[in-house]
Formats: sequence, C-alpha cells, structure tokens
Amino acid sequence: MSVQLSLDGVCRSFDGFKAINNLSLTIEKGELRAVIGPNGAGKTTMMDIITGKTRPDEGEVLWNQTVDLTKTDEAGSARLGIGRKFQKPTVFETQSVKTNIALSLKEPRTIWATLFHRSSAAEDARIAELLDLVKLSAVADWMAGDLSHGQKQWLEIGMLLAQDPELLLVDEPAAGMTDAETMRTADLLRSIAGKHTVVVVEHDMDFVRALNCRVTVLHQGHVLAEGSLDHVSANEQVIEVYLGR
Amino acid sequence: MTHLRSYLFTVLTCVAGLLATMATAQDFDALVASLPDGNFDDRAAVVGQIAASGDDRAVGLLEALSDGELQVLKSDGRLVIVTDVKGVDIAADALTGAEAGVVPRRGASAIRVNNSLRRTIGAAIGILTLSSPDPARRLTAAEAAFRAPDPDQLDLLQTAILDETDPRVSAALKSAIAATTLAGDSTVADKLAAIAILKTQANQAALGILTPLVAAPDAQIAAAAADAVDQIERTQKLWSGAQNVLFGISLGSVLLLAAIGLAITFGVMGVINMAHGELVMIGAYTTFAVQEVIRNSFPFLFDWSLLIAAPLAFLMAGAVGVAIERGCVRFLYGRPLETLLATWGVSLILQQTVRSIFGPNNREVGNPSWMSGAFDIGHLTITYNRLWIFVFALAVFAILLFVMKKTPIGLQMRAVTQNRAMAASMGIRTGWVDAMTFGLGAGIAGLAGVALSQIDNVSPNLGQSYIVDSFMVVVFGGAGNIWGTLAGAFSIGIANKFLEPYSGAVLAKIIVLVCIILFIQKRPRGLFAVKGRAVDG
Amino acid sequence: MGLIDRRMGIFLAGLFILTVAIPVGNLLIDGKPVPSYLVSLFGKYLCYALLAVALDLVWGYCGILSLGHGAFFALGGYAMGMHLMRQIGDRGVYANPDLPDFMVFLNYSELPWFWHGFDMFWFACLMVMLVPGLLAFVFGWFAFRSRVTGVYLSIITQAMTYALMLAFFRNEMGFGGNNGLTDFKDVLGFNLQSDSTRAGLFILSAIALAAGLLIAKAITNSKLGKILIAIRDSESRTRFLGYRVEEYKLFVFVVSAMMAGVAGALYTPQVGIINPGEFSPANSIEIVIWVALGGRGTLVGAAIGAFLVALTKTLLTGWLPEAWLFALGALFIFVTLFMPTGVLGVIESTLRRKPAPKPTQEASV
Amino acid sequence: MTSFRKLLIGASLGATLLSSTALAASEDGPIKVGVLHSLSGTMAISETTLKDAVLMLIDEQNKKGGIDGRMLEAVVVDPASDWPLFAEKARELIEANEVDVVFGCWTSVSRKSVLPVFEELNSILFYPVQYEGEESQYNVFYTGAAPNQQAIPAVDYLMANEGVERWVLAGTDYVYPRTTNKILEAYLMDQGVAAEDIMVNYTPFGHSDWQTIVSDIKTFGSAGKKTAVVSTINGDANVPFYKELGNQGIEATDIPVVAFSVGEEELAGLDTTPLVGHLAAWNYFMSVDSPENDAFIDTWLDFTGNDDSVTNDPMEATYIGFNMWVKAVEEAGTTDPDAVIAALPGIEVPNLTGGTSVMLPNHHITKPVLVGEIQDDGQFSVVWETDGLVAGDAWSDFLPESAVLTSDWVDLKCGNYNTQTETCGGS
Repeated sequence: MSVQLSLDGVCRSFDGFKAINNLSLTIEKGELRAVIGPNGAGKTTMMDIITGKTRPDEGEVLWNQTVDLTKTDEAGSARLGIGRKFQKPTVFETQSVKTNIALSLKEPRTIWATLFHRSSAAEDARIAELLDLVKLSAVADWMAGDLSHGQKQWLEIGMLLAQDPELLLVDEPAAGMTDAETMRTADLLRSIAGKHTVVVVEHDMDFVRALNCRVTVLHQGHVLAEGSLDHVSANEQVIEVYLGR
Repeated sequence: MTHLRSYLFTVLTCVAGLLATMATAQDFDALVASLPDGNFDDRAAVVGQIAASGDDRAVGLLEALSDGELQVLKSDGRLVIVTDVKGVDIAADALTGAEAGVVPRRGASAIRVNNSLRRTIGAAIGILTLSSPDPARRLTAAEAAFRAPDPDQLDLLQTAILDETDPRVSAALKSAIAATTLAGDSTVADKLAAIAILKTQANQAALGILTPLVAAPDAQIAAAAADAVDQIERTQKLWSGAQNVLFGISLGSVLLLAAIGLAITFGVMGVINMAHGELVMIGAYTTFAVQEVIRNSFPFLFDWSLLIAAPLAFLMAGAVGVAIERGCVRFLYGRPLETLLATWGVSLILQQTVRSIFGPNNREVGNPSWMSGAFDIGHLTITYNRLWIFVFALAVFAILLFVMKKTPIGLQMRAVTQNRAMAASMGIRTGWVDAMTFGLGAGIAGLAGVALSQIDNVSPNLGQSYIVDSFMVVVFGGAGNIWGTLAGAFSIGIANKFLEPYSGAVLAKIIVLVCIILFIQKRPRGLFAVKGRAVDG
Repeated sequence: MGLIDRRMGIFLAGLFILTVAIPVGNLLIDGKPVPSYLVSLFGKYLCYALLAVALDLVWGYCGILSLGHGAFFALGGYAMGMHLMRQIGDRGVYANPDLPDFMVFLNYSELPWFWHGFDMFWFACLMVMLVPGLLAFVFGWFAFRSRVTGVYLSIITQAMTYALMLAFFRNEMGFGGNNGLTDFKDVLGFNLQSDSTRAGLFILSAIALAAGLLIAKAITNSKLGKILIAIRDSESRTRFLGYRVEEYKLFVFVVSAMMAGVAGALYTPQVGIINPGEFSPANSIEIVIWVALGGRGTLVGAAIGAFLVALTKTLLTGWLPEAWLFALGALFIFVTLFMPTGVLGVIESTLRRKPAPKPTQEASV
Repeated sequence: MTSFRKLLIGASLGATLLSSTALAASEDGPIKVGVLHSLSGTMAISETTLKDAVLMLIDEQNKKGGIDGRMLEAVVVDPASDWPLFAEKARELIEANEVDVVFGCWTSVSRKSVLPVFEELNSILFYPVQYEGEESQYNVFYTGAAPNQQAIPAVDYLMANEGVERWVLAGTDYVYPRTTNKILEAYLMDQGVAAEDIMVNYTPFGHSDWQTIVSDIKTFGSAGKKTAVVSTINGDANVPFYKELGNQGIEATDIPVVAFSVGEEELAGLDTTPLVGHLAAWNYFMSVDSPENDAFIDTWLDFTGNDDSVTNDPMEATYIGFNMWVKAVEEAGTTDPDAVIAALPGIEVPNLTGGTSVMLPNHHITKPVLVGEIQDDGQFSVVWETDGLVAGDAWSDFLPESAVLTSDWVDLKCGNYNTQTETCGGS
C-alpha cells in the first residue's frame, strides 16, 4: 500500500493561537481513519489545510507523495480527488435533491462543458443509484432546503460519493442522526473504504468503535496518540485530556 | 500725545492736498454733503479731506461709508447712517446723529463704494486711528498701512512706533514701516534694512512686496530682494508638505464625520443605509432652524448656536432614524440588499420633504465668530472652522467609542449585532436595541450635519454629495470596525490632498477611488478586517 | 424545462404585440393614435428592460449585486455615440469634416487615437460589446479571484462607476465632458429624426430585449445556470465540489456587461444624448430597484420592473412635478416591505393554484 | 391578471393620458406655456425660482386679459436635473401637451439635449441663462448673456479700476467656463497680459473642498502684481468656495473675485460679511434702481409671499423673454411657431434696468452689463455699467474657429453662416 496523504510538521496559527502545531500524519491509500480529539484540537483546521481552504504557516502536505497540497485551492484539491463533508451539512437549499447530486457527479467542470452539458441516461442512472444508496429516492424532487437535518447529512454524503473521490474527509457525519442512521453511516463508510480512502472526524465514540479502524487522537494541534481505539483509549494522556476518567 | 495730534494734522493736510491748514465744522458738513456727488475718484478726494478735517465724527462716518451704511433717503435726500436693528432699518442723521426713523424697503440708496475707495477709506481711518487708545484699532490701522503702503505716512508711522507699547502693534508697525520705506524713495541703506525685516517675516504678504523689487534699478536692493524672495520661497516649499498633511487631516475629519454614522448603521448593523446622507442633511437643517430662531429672537446667543444645535440635531436625526428603523428596516433584517431599496426610497422622500419645507435653495448657516478666520502656526495657515471640525470629529468619535465599548446599551448593541438569537434568548429586547443602535447612527449623522453646515451648502442635495464617499470610507476601513472608519477617513483624506497639487482635484479623487478598489482586492474585508478562523461552511 | 416556459411565453407574446402595435399605430394608421414621442419613449423603456435583465442575470442568479452596471450601459452608449458623432461629419456647427464640434472647440488638432475606427459601424458595434466586456473582465478577474463578495463587491462596483463618472466629466478625456455626445444626425444613412427610423430602433430594441431574455434564460437553464445558483446559495460548497467559482462569476459578469452595453448602444440614438450622468451611482442603484421591484431571479420580472418604474417616473414627473419623489419613494418602500418577491412574484402567486404540499415529518424519516 | 397585460395596460395608460391632454389645445382654447425647469435633483436649487417666475408672469398676463383674449395656461413638468429626461419632457410638452412655447433649461447640457427636439418638432424655446455662446438655433431665443455681454466688460473693469495685472481663471469643468475662459485668455493676451500671469483651474461639479485651490490662489497672488480671480464656478460649489476664501482671509481689497454665476440666489445661502467687495458681472441686479424693477420685485414678493425672497439675472432674462414672446404673438396674431419666430427679431421690450432690450436677428438680445460688489446684506451694489446696451454675439470674435461665423435668421436664415466660405455650415 502506498501513501495517499502525508502531513509533515504542519503549523498554522490564528492571531497567535496555534490551531495546528507541528502536526505530522500519514494516511495509506484505501485506509479508513478516524480522527478524534476535544474541541479546538484542530480537527477542522486540519481538514481546511488538506483541502486548501487554509494555507499552513509551515510544514508540507503531500498528495500521493508528489503533489504539494499547500499550493492548491479548494477546487484544485477537489479536482485531485479530495471530497469533503462539512460538520454542519451544507447542500444547495434552493435546488432539488436530484440537482444537488447531479452537480456533484464526476464530470468536466469547465465553463463550456457545463454550459453545453446535456444530461444522459447513464448520468440519470448513476444519480438514481446514489439516491437509492442514501435512501433519498422518495424525495428526489424536493428542494434540498425542505429536507430534515438527517436527510441533509445523507444528501451530503451522497454528493460526496457522487464526486467519486480518492479521499473522503468526513466531518462528524453522525451529528443529528438517529442511532440506526448512525450505524448505517458507519457501515456505509466501512464499505466504501478500500477503494476509497476515508478520514472521519467524530466525537461519537460508539460510532468510532463501529468504524473499527485506526484512530488518531489530536490535541492542541498535534497528534497525541495513534493506533486502535482500545490502544489509544488506554493511553494515559488521552484519558487525561479527552476521554476523562 | 497732543504733540502727535498736531503733527498728525500737518501730515494729513499734505496727504489730502488741502490748501487750507485748519478745517472747520462748516467745511466738514459741506464735505459730507458732497459725498454722494461725482464718481469714485471725486469721492476718494472728499474722503481724504474728511480725514484731514480732524473732526471727531470723521472715523464714524468713514466707517459707515465703507460699510455702505451711509445712505441718502429717497424721501428728502437727507444723508443718514442706516443700521439694521432686528431686521428693521433704522436711520440716524449722518451729521447730527438725530433719529430719522425707520427706512422703508428700498427707501434709501447707499452711497456707492468700490474696492479702491474702500482701500482709501481704510488708509484714512488707519491714520486717524493710529493713535487710538484701543490697541486692536491701532493694530488694524498698522495692518492697513502695511497693505496700502503710502510713503507720505512714513514719518507718521515712525512717530507712532516710538510711543507704541503693545508688542503686537509695534511688530505690525515695524513691517508697515518697512513696506512704506520700500514703497517710497528712502536711502538704499534704509531699504536694505526694510528688506531684512520683511525677510524675517517670510510670509506671502512680504513676498508680494519683495518680488517686484527683484527688478529694482539699484543692484544692491535687487540682489537683497532676490535673496530674500528666494529664501522665503524655500521656507514656503518646506512648509507646503506640512500644509498638505493639514489639508488632508481636515478633509479626513469631514469624511470621518460624514461616514461615522454610517459605520454604525451600515458597518455594525449591516443595513445598507442609503438615507444616511439625508440624515446628515437633517442635522444641517436643524442647525439652520436653530440659527433662524436665534437671529430673530436672541441675537446675543449666536455664538452658541452650534452648541445649542448639536444636541437638537442629534435628537432630530436620531428620531427620524428610529422612525426609519421601526417603520421599515426592522422588517428587513437578514435581507441587507432589500434595506438598500427601502432606505433609497426613504432618502427620496426625506429630500423632497426638506425641499418642500425649506425650499430648494441653499440656506444660510453662519459661522459663529469663534469659527471664522484663521491663525498661523509657523508658516501654516489654519482656519478656525477646519480646526474645530477636526476637534468635533474626534470628540464625536470618542463619544461613540465610549458608548459602544463602555456602556450597557453598547454592550447589548454588540451582542445583538453579533448573535441576534442568542442575545434575544438572554433576555435582551433586540427590537429596542436595534431601534437604539440605528437611532444612534442616525443621530451621529445629524451631528455631522451640524459641522458640515459650516463648510458646505445647506441644501436638499447636501446628503447626496456625501453618501458615496461615506460608503467608500466605511468599506475601506472595514465594516463593523469604527477604528477602521477613523483610519480610512484620514488616509483617504491625506492621500487625496497629497495628490491634488500634482494631479488636480478630479484626477486625485479618481486615483484614490482606483486605489480603494485595488486595495479591496488585497484585503477583501477592508483595512481593519475581522480576522480569525473563517467560519463559513 | 424548455427555454420558453409559460412566464417567458406570455411576456414575449406581450412584447411582440407591443412591437407590432406601436409602430403600426405610429406609422400606418393615419391620425397617429400613437404619437411619435411614445415610440422612442417605449424604445427607451425596452433598453432599460434589457439592462435590468442583464443585472438580474448576475444578481438574481449568481448573487453578485453590482452597483456599477450603469457603467457598462453608459460605455455601450458612448461607443455608439462616438459612431453617431463621426456620422455627423462636416454638418457640425464648425463644419469640420473629421472633428466633432466639441473637439474643434477644445482645439484638438486631430482625432484622439481612441476615436479611430468608430466611423465604421461594424467597429462601433464590436466596441459596444467589447469595451464593457473588457472592463467587466478586468474588474471581475481581480475582484472574484481575490474573493471580494457581498457588500464589499457592491461598494467597489459603485466606486468603479463613480470613478468613471468623474473621469468622463473631465473635458481632457476627449468624450465631450459634461455635455457628453449629442446633436446626432443619422445612423447608417437613416435620419434619426424621422418616425420610421425611430420605429426601426424601437423594433430593434424589442428584438434585442427578446434575444437578451432568451440568452439569459438559456444560460440559467443550463447546468452552468444551476452552478451559478449553487454559488449564490453556498459558494464554498461549490468550491469543494471542484468548481472554480471565480471563473463562473467572471463568465456571467462579462456576459451581463455586454448585454448592458448593447442596451446602452440602443438607448443613445433614441434619447439623442449620452453624457457622464449615466455613470452616476444613483442610476445604477435605480437599476437594482427595477430588478427588485419586478422580481429578482426571474428575468422577465426584471424587465417588467424596469418598465413599470420608468413608466411611473414618466407619468409622475408630468402629473405631480412637485411631489413625484414622494410617490416614487413610497412605491419603493412599499414594494420592498410588502412584495419581497417583487411584482411578478405577487402576480404569479395570486394566479398559481396552491404550491406542492410541504414535506411532513413522517415523510422525511 | 397576467404580467404582460399589466404591462400593456401600463403602457396604454401612459399613451391615453398623454394624448388625452392633447385634445384640449387648439386655436381658440387657452395658450399653453410649457415650463421645463428642474424641480428636483442638483439643479433644482437654481431652476425652481425660474419656474415660479414664469408662473408669476403668466398670472400677471392673465390679469391683463391674456393675449388677444386667450388666457395663458402653464404646463409644468419636472426634468429632475436628468439631461436625457429633459429631451423626453420637451417632447411630451410639445407633442402631447401641444404647448405653444417653452421657457426652460439652465445648464448647457440640458439645452443641448433638447435642441434636436425643438428643431424636429419646430417649437419655440426661451433660454434665460447666461451661457457660453457658440450657438444660434432657429427655434431657440437666448435672453441670457452671451460671453461678450458679461465676461469681457467685467475684465475691462478690473483692469481699468483695480489695475489688475495677474489673473486666476477658476471654473467648474464644463463647457460654459471652458468657453468663457478660452475667450478671456485670448482677450487678455490681446491686452498684453503674459501667459505666466494667467492661471487656469478647473474643478468638478459640487466641489466642496477648496483648501488647496484657495491657498494656491493666495500664493499666485503674492507675486507683487495686483491679482484678481475670474470665477465661472457653478452654483453649488460657490458656497464652500466663498466660505474658504473668507476663512483664509482673502479680502476683496487684496484679491477681488469677479463671478459670472453668482447672483443674489447663491448669496442667499451665505453670510456675505467676509465677502464684501467681491464682484459679480450680470445684466441685472436686484439692487438696481428703476421703477420697472421696483414693480417687478413687489409682484415677486407678493407672489412668493416671502419678503426675504430675492430676484436675480436669469429671472430678468425670463421676464424679458416672456414679454418679447407676448408681444410677438400679439404682432403675429397667432401662436404658430414660424409666425412667432419670424415676428420676434426686432421686438423691443423694457428690461428691468431702465433700458429697452431688442431681440436681434441672431436670436440674442441687447442688454446692459453691470458690475456689482457684494454687500453685507447679500445684495450687490453696482459699481460700474456699460454706457449703452451691448448686443449679444452668438459667435465669439476671440475664437479663431468661430470668429468667421455669424448668425442671422432674418436675411441669411442661418445660425452659423461662414463669412469666408459664404456657406451655411452644419445645416
């Protein structure tokens, strides 16, 4: 297995506050990785840096060991194959669920391509399949804004899958989901891991356990511990700063 | 003193070119009676004789003449001095001072004076008041002598300076003597000395006197003058930079005043308040109204008019602001762009309202005495109104800062504008706070109006001429940060004034605008952007 | 959905009737039931309508509130005006074959370089699109790339048009200063004073408006259109989907600017003057008001809005010259407060039978 | 109702309204007088009073029984200081309201924008404001001053009576100041003024920050030669300009300012005490002593019902123009434009300064030139006036390109006749 993504000595501070402090992290291709950590540990900022939303003050971020991600912007990273799902589900509220998916499909993103784009049967099939996967076929024609919180989560996951990215960055997908949904999400993520690389940021321990994967604990912007969930939860410091006694 | 007075006479007689040595009261009356006849030159001669007559009424008469108060009654052709008492023209006989009753509109015609005659009169009065007990009058006399140097007065001035006690007056006399010396045919040595004196004075007036001397026949004088001129010009160049900063600051404070209210309504509340300019206008018209009342009823209060107007303007504009907020803006929170439309409508209505109440014309708002005129620091001329506007702007800013940062209402304002829902759930009456915030912004715009009424038109268009600039300042400074507005206003002002001498007023403004556009590219959130982890998803 | 939906269909039909009725009423039916000045008056409205459509394209669909669209309109107008000036030839008061009067008067020895080529109609037409397009491109390229958004963008667009206004006021600029360009004689040999030319221009404007509407509609219907809306609703989400937001914004901004330019070009010969006043920020704000009043993000609504406001202004300035500002101001406030969806929105919601049932809880779980 | 029906109804509404009013006018109905002055926007400041002036004059005429028994009826519209709107409104007045004459416009651009309309629809415009000249149009009558009726005499006065040798030509950047200054520059050069003794400065409309320029003037004036400022600064910018002058202590006795666009109206917005002695050149001052003027002022004050309201030069120009038109209509016995236009040249009416103004073949009039000094009561006192009346010259003799042009609508039937090529250009 080769390295998908590697952060090395990355630092980023806002007005003196070090959100990311000498963070080093390596993700293998096809790996499923959970990142946990207390609020302000730098989870979101880490994702911002990977996706090019935020530039690190120092350190390097490599994609496939070759591409320097600190140079690309959001769109650039997305085109490389990095998909991201936000903490707070963000979908295009005034457009139909179907359109939301359609816009996310892995297709040329240039002006002309989109201007003269004609929808094809294959495309519709793909959309139907995805909607089915995220159980939104029933509401395919609704305005996304009319969906419930949980449904929006699903829709966003659907959009993420539609991009068919190499790496999925998933920020607290379980938030606002019923336990059943949470479990289904976990299954889904596990199932797509392997052909995709998946990084999940989550608070919900049951969810993380359900993912049953390698866990990285962030604290004050750097890696505190890494390993299986049992391993890290046995770690003194981790218990100290995060799990609590 | 008596010695001087008799001296005066002899000198004056030659000034006026009178043959007779002693003038009598009869002659005086005759002279005055002859004032209306003839053209300006005849009149000038008469003025000279009146001055020479040594009659005690001379000064009063001449002053009345130069102020256009000396008039001829159309009814009986009597010569009277007309004074305006509470808008009513009261006439008094020019010679006897006896009451001549009220003058009907266009009932009397003033004896005409033009600038040159006015200069002559000034000089004549100068001579007569050179020995006045009042130092202020002596000072004006000396300055008059400086402005219109007359060689014949040289001895007179030199005598005057001997028993002059007041330092300022004697300084003025000194330069007056210098100027007079240069004007006449004194010895080269004297002239060189005079040039030296003016050289130290180093102001434009001196320059005006010295420049022609550069072409003087006498090589020595020419050289000295050239040197002096050269040095004065160098000093003035040196100071011009400072002058620009000064101009910039004063322009900046105007911009600051115009924008600061907007920094609240737009910057803090996010309402694109197109009626802002009209709120400023309301402030200005309040000032006008106050002054009208004062003029008609309590003239003695005039110097206080602005201080009286300020709070009223604040309340007036504030009230209108609250009305606007309650009336429409409050339905539009979260739809900032709609506020643009509504407030635009409001601004149209306010403009037309003012137009129909006060008429479309400019209204006169007078400068109180303490805001008129100028003073010099080094070679900088600072006009009082600019100075006070600067002070006023900073004061307003300070007050605003205090309200926002140190008072409970300010705290609530910030709370509501940052997180309405949270604030509401913490029991803050958001509606009330919104109204107050908008009212505050509007009221401050009103205050700005009071100041702007001192330097600009008070007309229904007043607001329109400031609205664009105000938005520029707020955005450039960074919306939501009143410090930004301060910095923005002054940097724009100063930049403008430094460009103006080279590029001219229009181009300077264009360049500044382009710079703002480019600057926003660098800092899309303005000068004092709210930094930190971007929190949009 | 197709290019011509119900709304668009009705509007185009109406436009067509107007386009036939007015010239016929003016030229063919004797007794002129439609006085000539109404022709150019309505022609003017049509230009405004096209301008409004242009703004709606960027504001309504991409969330770019431009307070400087008047600038593109005016530039188009000037480009056409320059051609018309050259057409005057030696019929100016100073009878100078190549120099317009104001240049003779400001002692220009020869034509400034930027006036060359405008004697050719095709060149002028090219410039009508190119100049505004270019300005929009340069401006947008900077602004969108550095992610200037919202009010900040609006204000700098205002700064742009304001700066241009000041610039064009300067006589040194060689555009006639405050007086602008005026006293046009004819275009392509047709006398601008004649009724038939006027009718022709009117029809042309109508066609331009229809074309503008259809182009805008085509754009907004395409996938690109959906992306524009996506950008409007959640810019950063769109970025994370891999779309280069700045490119899309730039594209639609330039298209819109060109449309505005065309509107200006048709406007100039019909009103007979183009001057820096057209750059004034107030004018640009008025455009925004048309769109908002008609119904933002509906294209047709924008056109109607422009038409209504312009018409109201015409009528009121004649009816209540002393008080029309009250009425107009009140109208704006009323519309923003009580018609958030604009006139069109209100009309349609009164017509439309109940909208699709809102999703219920059980349906969503 | 559907969108386009509404649209059509709006349109037809406009059409019906505008054309319905048209039915009223005809040979026996009232004579309609169009008033085309801005009542809102930037120019409302100056133009509104002219609107009232026309209304007053119409009132007076009707009291006298109208013209040949036909009453006069004013049609007032508001072009809102919006130049294209001027053209539109002119059309509306002539075509829809069928007015027989229009009194209106102030700025050059507004006049330029309506010119083609009057030409095309062949109607009559009376233009009451001092302007840059370089124009003479068949349908327009210029009752304001041409440059030779204002600028040049004023400069003469300053040279003769104040011994001015150094000149600042400060103006707002538009065509009137530019022309005037061009003419003055040429004229001053003729008078032997050196180029370095002339400083020209242009500022934008409504310029409000005069610090730099005023201090420049101060510096320019300190070269030992007597200096004067010739101001063609447009209405709105004047108040801040004079305020700055006053505050920087430039007194009329040092550097007099002679203005061509500052009248009683503008001074009303100012405390004139620090400005006493600064000058203005006009063809009329409210302070002028003449029975006609007294009568005019009294009616004006009654009409406005405000004892503080003032009269000014453009009002006199309106007054002269109106009376000339009345006389011409009476002479022609009809309101038919061509007849009235033909009748107008040669018409004589008393002006308010005690003389009689004549309408010349070039559609300009004769008027006296007065130079007045500002008084502390916001009035002017006349310090100098031409001994006779000066004939308005459409084409300045001091501009090479226009020196060869002449205007004569009586014999040559041409507004810009080239005396060299002996052709009528631009027609």
